[in-house]
Amino acid sequence: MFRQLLYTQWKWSRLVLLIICLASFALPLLSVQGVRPDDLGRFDIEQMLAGIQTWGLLYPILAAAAALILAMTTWGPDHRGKHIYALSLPIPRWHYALLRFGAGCVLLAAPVVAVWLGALVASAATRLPAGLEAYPTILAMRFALAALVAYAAFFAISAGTNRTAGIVLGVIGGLVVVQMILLVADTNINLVGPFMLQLFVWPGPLEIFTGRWMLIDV
Amino acid sequence: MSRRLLCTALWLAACAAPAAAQTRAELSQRIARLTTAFARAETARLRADSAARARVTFDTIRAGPMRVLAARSIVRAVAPAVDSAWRALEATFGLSARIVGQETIAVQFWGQAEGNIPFDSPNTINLPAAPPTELVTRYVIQQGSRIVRQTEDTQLTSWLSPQFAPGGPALDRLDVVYVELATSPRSKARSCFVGDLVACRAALGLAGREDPVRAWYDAADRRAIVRRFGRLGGDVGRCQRDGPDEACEAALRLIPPEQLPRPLSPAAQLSLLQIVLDAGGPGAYDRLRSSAAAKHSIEERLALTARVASGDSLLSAWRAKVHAARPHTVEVSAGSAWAAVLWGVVLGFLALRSTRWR
Amino acid sequence: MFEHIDPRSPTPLYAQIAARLKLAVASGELRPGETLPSVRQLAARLRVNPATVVQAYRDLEGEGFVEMKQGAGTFVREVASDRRAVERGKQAVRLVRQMMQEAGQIGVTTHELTEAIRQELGAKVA
Amino acid sequence: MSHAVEIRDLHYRAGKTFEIRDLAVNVPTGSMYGFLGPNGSGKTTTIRLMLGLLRPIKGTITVLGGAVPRESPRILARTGYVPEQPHLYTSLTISEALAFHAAFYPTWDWKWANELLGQFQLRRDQGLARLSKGEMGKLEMLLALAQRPELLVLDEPTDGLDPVVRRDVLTALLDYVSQHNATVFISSHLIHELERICDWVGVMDRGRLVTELPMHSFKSGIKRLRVEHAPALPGDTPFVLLAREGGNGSLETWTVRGWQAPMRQYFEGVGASLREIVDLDLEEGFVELLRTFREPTIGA
Repeated sequence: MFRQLLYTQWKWSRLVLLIICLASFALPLLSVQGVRPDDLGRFDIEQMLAGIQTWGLLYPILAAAAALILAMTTWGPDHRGKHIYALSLPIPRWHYALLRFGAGCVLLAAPVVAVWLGALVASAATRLPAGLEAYPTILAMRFALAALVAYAAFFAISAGTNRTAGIVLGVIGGLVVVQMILLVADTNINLVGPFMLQLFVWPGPLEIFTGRWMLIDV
Repeated sequence: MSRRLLCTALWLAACAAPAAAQTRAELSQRIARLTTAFARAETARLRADSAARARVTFDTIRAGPMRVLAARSIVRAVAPAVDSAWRALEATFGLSARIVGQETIAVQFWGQAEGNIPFDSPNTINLPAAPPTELVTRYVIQQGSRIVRQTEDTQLTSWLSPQFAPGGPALDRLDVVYVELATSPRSKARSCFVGDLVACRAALGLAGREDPVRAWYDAADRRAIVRRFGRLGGDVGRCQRDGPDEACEAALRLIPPEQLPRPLSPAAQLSLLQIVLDAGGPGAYDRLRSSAAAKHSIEERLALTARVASGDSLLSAWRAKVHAARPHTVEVSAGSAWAAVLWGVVLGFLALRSTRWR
Repeated sequence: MFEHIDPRSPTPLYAQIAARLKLAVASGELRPGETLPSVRQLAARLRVNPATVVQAYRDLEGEGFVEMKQGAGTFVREVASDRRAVERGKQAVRLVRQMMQEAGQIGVTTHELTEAIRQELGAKVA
Repeated sequence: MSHAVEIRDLHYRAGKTFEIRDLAVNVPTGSMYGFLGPNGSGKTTTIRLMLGLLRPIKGTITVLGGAVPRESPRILARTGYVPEQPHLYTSLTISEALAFHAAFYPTWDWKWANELLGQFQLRRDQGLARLSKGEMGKLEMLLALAQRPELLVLDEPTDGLDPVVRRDVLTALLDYVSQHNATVFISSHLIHELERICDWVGVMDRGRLVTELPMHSFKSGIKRLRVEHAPALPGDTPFVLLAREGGNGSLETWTVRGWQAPMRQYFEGVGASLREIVDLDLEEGFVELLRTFREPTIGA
């Protein structure tokens, strides 16, 4: 049963998954282009680290994009068929959603492995000055965790009914509007600020995205 | 303090002028005339202040030998800060902390009832209205340690960074020092990082009388520093245009030695000092000050204070400690990893419960 | 054989099938001992509910025209010739009744009807 | 006689426009139950409620002995469903769709599936997106049959298909039913087809069940009578008078329900004479029934 669900999901997303895997493999290689001694034979390390850091911003974006696209291809066909087929299958609904989620995670492993391989190749291919080290596996693990969180979030949103999605967006919209009014009335009560902050601080879901996405660092 | 800044500004202005037209003698004549004029203005100001001060009431807060003047309305706020400041000074400087009693410190808050009091004390701290106690403490400590360190011997003072004060910045941040060592473009810092103790000695400025332009940098460093100057003629221009190393050296000599950028930041020196004081235990700073008479090099004095056999073992101990403090910048902490997995499961579970299925 | 099975007629399908089979047996179309098509084949060919075919076969068995052997299928039984004559008589009576009903609907009196029959029979006899 | 499907006072509302109120349906096990009703009468909704695809507000639904929606997974495993609109993943090929479907049904029969593939002349590697309406209809039936269900719920399986495809689909269905004693619940507008194969009839209109009878008693029960000198007020009649139209002169046409032969004496009793009894086939009976069900009859 799981194999068939995985097969259908793979068939729906294989093209875009290939593109994502290529991007995931290429990203680490691109990020280490700047790691070269300058004309004086010296390593301008601040410059290199800054370069790697700017490249590093693409990892979370790629993880989120991969997760979003996978979640959409997971639920796309079911949405179009108004879930009749899924409902007529003889397994409880939570079981079906669980299998879909599992299949998505398995497919998500492809870009993660691609990033890992890209990072391994990149770190093997560059001569590092003393003091700097490459962290391919940690980068891949961080990428995997970020992708997992993003996939779970998008999976839940696209599995939810338009009603729940509407409610969630309504709440967020309401908060922003209230925040605007508060700003206009120049009281310095800040509703959205701390809430947003909590998202990115430790127990928050998006904390994994805020780490240092650096293939090479001190 | 301000006099010193004035001199350096004049020096820089002088060097910037075309070197062929001005000899060194003319330059020093002009500076002497300016400083005498400045001194005459200073004495006039002091006489005016003392007349105004007589009319205003203020108190003296005492903590150990320390005497702090403050207007009556702010005494209640300043007193606790003075106590904790004195405790910090005593903890770091040991007996030498008593020197702080030689001068009075004045504290004023912005907008205090008595208005601005022209204290005659050279250590006047002007703070914003109702500052937090830690802020008052920090400023009082800084003034206190400045008084104590005024009487340090020139060898120690020239080596020790002016920022050194109890509870000062980056005293125990070895990881920051590690990052600096690992990523510094200066060759001496890099070879120190790799393990060359001689480079560490030069980078930390412990090499005694040597000529900094040659000792602190190699050719590439010198060129890199000069390149950061503006577009100038003479030696600077030639060095910038990949001229011989001598041009870069000449360019650097134009800058007074104490203004030259050290291979390692004060944070590195402070971390070394911290290790010395910790190793030396109570009264370490006193021993450091008293060892001035024995004509040792600064390195030997530090080793003596830290009760360590030789400078090299001190440096290698320091280097080992820095390496041990390597920050795990990139690692995914177990906490955030588990949080991510947990969020994955929770959000996934949300999808399972979704009411989409009606 | 089952061209004019009409699902829309009021008589139920199983009765129509049974009557048609009885006619076939009576008229000798189905020789004794022959096997009837299986329920599955007949239902598929006529596109009727298999239960209908089963019921038709059971009626015929009730009236002694066929014999259902478990697993081997349904066989036409040896029917005495007078039974067949009686059966043919019943069919004739049914046809006449149907004709009279249709005549009543279109206003033909019984006299005109018998006149037409005699004429038709006369033409055939002559 | 146990029922494969039992629905008791079912109440369901979708939005404000449409409502099913205290519906009761009983489908005898092993029967072929024809489910008639005009468009928009709630047939598809009833079927979805029956399969647990929708949740009723009130009412109990028991299918194959299990309570829907609590035990619907186990029930759906023994039920073949052909929806009104094709509901399969169109991005798959036929063999992929089969493999996917088979993975969910333990009673799946590959031999029978391949046999049907041959019968229906469906090519395995054809993409579902490019199937014609007929081929898709055949595939849906194939999927439903190949899982050897005990209950087949067919929502207008052959509507809109050409006669050849309809014939293939029906023969396959009958072929299956004759081998396994399965219950078939079929909703359709092709009344002649239902007349042919169904032995039970249920009629639904505007969310309520009009009647539920064996096919034979449904058809024989509805007659059109030519009556002469009919009394103005029929009084209490042994049958249900559905409609009454004045024909030419004194000849009237009555449409009745629940007619039995001995009811002739009623006419002698009221001084009328029953000129003729016209039999109605399922379609006419259905139309008459619905026509009168919507506007209350004159007499009643």
